[in-house]
Amino acid sequence: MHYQFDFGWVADYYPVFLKGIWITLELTFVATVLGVLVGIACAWARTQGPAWLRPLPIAYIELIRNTPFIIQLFFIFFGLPGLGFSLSGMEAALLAMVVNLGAYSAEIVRAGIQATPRGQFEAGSSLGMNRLQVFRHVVLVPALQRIWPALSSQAIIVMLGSAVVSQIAAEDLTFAANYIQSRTFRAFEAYFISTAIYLLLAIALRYVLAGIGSLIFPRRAVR
Amino acid sequence: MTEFTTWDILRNLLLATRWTLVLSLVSFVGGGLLGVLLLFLRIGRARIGRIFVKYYVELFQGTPLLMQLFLAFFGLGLFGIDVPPWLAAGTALILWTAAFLAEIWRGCVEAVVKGQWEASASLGMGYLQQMRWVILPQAFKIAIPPTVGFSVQVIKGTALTSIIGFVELSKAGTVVTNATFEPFTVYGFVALIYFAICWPLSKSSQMLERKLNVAHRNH
Amino acid sequence: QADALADIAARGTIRIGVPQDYPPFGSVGTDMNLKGLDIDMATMIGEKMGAKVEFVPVTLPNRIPYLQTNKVDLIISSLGKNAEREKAVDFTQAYAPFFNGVFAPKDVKIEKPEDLSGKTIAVTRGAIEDFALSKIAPPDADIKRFEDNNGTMSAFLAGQTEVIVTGNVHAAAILEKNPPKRPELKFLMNKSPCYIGLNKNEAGLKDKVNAIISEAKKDGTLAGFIDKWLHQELPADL
Amino acid sequence: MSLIEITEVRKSFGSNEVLKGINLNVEAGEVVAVIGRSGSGKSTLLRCINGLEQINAGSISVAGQPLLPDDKHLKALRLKVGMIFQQFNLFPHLTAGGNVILSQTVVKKTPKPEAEAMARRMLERVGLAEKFDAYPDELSGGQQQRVAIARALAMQPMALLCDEITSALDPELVGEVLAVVRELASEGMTLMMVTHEMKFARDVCKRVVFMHEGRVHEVGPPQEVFTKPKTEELQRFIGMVGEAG
Amino acid sequence: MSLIEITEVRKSFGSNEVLKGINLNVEAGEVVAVIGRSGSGKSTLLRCINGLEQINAGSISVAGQPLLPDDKHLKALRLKVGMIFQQFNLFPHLTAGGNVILSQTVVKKTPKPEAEAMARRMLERVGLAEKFDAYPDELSGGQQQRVAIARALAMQPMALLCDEITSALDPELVGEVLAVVRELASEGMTLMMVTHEMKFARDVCKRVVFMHEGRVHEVGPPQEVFTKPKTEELQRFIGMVGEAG
Ligand SMILES: Nc1ncnc2c1ncn2[C@@H]1O[C@H](COP(=O)(O)OP(=O)(O)OP(=O)(O)O)[C@@H](O)[C@H]1O
Ligand SMILES: Nc1ncnc2c1ncn2[C@@H]1O[C@H](COP(=O)(O)OP(=O)(O)OP(=O)(O)O)[C@@H](O)[C@H]1O
Ligand SMILES: [Mg+2]
Ligand SMILES: [Mg+2]
Repeated sequence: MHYQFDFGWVADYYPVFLKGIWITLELTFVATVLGVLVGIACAWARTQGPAWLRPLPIAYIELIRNTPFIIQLFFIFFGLPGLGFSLSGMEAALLAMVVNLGAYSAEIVRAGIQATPRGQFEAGSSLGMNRLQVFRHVVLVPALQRIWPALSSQAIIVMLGSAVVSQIAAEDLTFAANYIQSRTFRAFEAYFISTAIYLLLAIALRYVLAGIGSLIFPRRAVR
Repeated sequence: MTEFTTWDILRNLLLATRWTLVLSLVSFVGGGLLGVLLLFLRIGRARIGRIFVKYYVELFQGTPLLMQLFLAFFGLGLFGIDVPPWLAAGTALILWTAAFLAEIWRGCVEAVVKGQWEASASLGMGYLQQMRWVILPQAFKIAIPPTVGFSVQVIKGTALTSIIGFVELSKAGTVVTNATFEPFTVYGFVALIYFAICWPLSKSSQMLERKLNVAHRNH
Repeated sequence: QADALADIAARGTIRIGVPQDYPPFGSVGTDMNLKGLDIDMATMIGEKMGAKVEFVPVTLPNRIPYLQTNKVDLIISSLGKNAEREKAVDFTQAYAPFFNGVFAPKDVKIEKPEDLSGKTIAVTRGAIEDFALSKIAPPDADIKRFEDNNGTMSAFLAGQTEVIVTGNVHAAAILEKNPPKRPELKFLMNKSPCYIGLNKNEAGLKDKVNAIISEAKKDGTLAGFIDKWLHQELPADL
Repeated sequence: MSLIEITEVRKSFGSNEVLKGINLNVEAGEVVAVIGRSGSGKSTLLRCINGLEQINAGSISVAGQPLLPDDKHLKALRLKVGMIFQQFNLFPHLTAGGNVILSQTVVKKTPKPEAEAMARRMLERVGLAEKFDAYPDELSGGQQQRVAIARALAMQPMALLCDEITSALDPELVGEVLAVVRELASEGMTLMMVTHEMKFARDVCKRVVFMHEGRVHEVGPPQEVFTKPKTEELQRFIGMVGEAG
Repeated sequence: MSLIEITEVRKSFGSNEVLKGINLNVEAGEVVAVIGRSGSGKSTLLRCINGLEQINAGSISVAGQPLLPDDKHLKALRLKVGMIFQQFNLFPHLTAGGNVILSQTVVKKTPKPEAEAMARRMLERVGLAEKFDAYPDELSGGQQQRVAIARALAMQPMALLCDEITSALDPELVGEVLAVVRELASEGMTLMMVTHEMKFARDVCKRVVFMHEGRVHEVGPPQEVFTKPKTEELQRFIGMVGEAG
């Protein structure tokens, strides 16, 4: 092996990593919040919404779940401007992540809603609530509690998947690795470090989300 | 300069789809075989085996597939192994697939109710006999829908290999875009081709799942 | 100590990293086959060395790692020379002229580096023009660094950036294809002829390739290539 | 005019006709027990009155207003008629107090402080004043059912429908729930309850309705129904229940 | 020497001591009923005898062989003692016949034809000869439990442990399973059964063991235990069960 490992450059370039980490986390956070909202809206439309509305979320969910994220990203960034809809790299990355997570979380939320005992819907209606009120006040919170672990995993998957947004010049953690690589020609070291950072972020995110879950849902698991 | 017609675009994309399919198949079969090995270590009696697989899974599920591809591509080369893109892509995807399949299958083995372990134990069967004759046959059936479902993830995962230069459907999309300046059309087609491959698999996974649930309720 | 020349002889093939997204140096036709100046260079070198050429498509940022990790023997990919790169790899003599320029549609007013202030600029990360641009651009220029020329050009043509920084001949090749947005030259940044890259400590291979280039310069082969792809004469000082 | 008027009501699930023309009037302040074999349509009848199932023929009216299946009429109906379920159906993510407050603020737009005061009064009425902040899973079944009653009462309904509200309770907890119901009855609340507690029905109800195969088979005051059943089916039913109880 | 000898057996789950020194001998051919409140440790005792739980102290021996927790001894033990569970635990992917054949061929290496002949004999013995090719989900609960008995019998055990084998059955199916057990008892099989069927225990068992809070509280022939309970706990237990049944 004629290759000498060299991590000496880290001292010069660590701000690039820090910025990359920050952007990755920022994208993940905003995309998760917005994506879950989209997911809830779709799950509602699909399970409780008016009949004419139902095919829409289904088409959206199926399309997104059956195409690669990177193609969705390219389509949004390179393709949409053809329709006069132009976004910066960061905006396009965020939109792609929201659209992607929206479809997955819609299915997760739907499973959570469908696990709600029928009696809960009936108790809500018999107290005079309309469908939307039952959904909002009776169904949603226990459903979210039920699916919190699944949503957390999906948020982590989205964070890891966001590595490809560097392809459209969004300056995330992978971009940092690529940038350093092209300045120092230390490809393996740069990717090795960023992989380790991703792993730590994933583990940390899992703990943080579990912690948030036990904070906002202090009750024992709802069956 | 030559002009691409819509047909040229589609034809070139479809030709590249071959490589997406080949790579998906290789990854899935290779990952499946390695996954079985990991599964046995994970549910086996040797503690080191279980711990090894636990961390293996953590590593591959906790880092981006893209990084795994980069490391396979540039990392293996450092050890004097000559890694063309297809080999790096195949290796990384197999390792990645194996981690997920091993974890999915472990869930299926654990989904077999405790009573089955106890009943077979009380008939005098040893661990391997229980596995072979009682647990795995049941786990196998439970495992089919999620395994088919995961094949969709593998196919979508192959799209990332474009970034290390393996010319499959996604890479063909980028290259053709650069020659035609029609990203909307090209990526639209690319998405449709992926959808045409993945959607039937997703659907059949859901249908198998439903069938299995109905079968379970009859018990 | 590896000897690339001996390896090539033993293998009977030479692996050459070439661009596939950078006309006129390398791009694909409707049959997806590679064509361009760098492709012709590679073919010629292969013939002269009596080895079969294996084309390895590379992108601008991953060219050098490909070489370092021994995935290719040579890079012929409009590779420019600078101090950073000279630390990592070795260069033969130059084989083609190349100027980096700042391009933008007609209606965008830019005459000098200071005018880039506040503009969004597409450039391919790790290309020689990225280094050059990073040196001259005012701090408030918004530089978008893309992974490969596909991304850079697509982003510019899709209107994601106002300005693109790339090679003059590349921009010319794009213009020929009547793109939706026309990259017109605003000013040239620097001259950066193309070299063939190879790993350090490969004197045998380097001498061999240098000899082939010198011969091609002498017998007019190279002038033919330059005329065919760049529509200009072979500069005397190359 | 009776409070609840049920006229020729029919209800089918697919091809299975579960209610085959029900006629029944319940006066304001009356306490009616509905008894009958499993599958005879008791729950379905109650669910139809509350609009949880849509009827196929006939009519139901409450306080003179006919039951129509649109959202506006349904909501008006449900403000008049409360329902309590066998499975309690408390909202698990809310405290006992939260359960009683929620529908007041959401449906009636009662301001929070008033709704809370009402919740405290109602919980006190069912003997659970001190459980205001307890979550359902910290309560026994009997306590949960009493919270459910408080929740229904807080909407100030004109009548309560109770569907086997003690069937899911351990025997020692049945008494505390029935005591609450007995209290309500004595205060003049209109009650229509499906129950298997024959002794309770005898003691508390003014009228017993025996349902059989989707029809009201016999109706009468408890002493008559239980001691002098006219039809063979009722005789057999009372024999069965007697054995079991 | 007794067939099953249990001496000072203790078993804890974490800090919860579930068996607090059990002493009990079961003779060959004896039929013993184990009764007691929920949580008194009945199931745990049976599971310890079968080696499904490891004991913390004391000793258990079957046919003179002490129970040791390594694979070889466990297998030998389980060939001597069969177990039947409340939840049947048939293998759902195999037919009734397949269920009875499997352990013979796998554990005892009986050749397939012999194992099949044995399976047919055992299924006939439990009255299910014609269900040889039926899958578990095509059988009623009672039939499934009888297949489970046939499966255990095919291993030719010296004793059978039965843990509430009729508790998961609808009342009308209990009889058919108990009939099979009664038959086994009359043929001289050693049986140790946890049961809530007091009438059955009285009729069939030679001895009744009353467990209370992890101890054997009273032991005796059924007529004594049921009619003249010595301890207050047993009196209360019999009172409860009597009320319920
Ligand atoms: N949602 C439904 N879909 C189809 N059939 C139904 C539905 N609800 C009830 N049924 C059927 O209607 C019939 C009457 O059911 P109902 O629940 O009203 O009986 P019930 O008198 O309340 O019996 P129980 O004492 O067991 O509660 C039954 O045959 C039942 O299977
Ligand atoms: N695997 C286990 N882990 C922890 N505690 C257990 C376990 N199995 C049983 N226990 C505890 O041991 C005690 C005795 O349980 P066991 O099942 O032996 O009672 P039992 O007499 O069979 O009761 P039942 O009549 O309800 O079946 C109970 O308190 C139970 O919670
Ligand atoms: Mg009912
Ligand atoms: Mg038990």
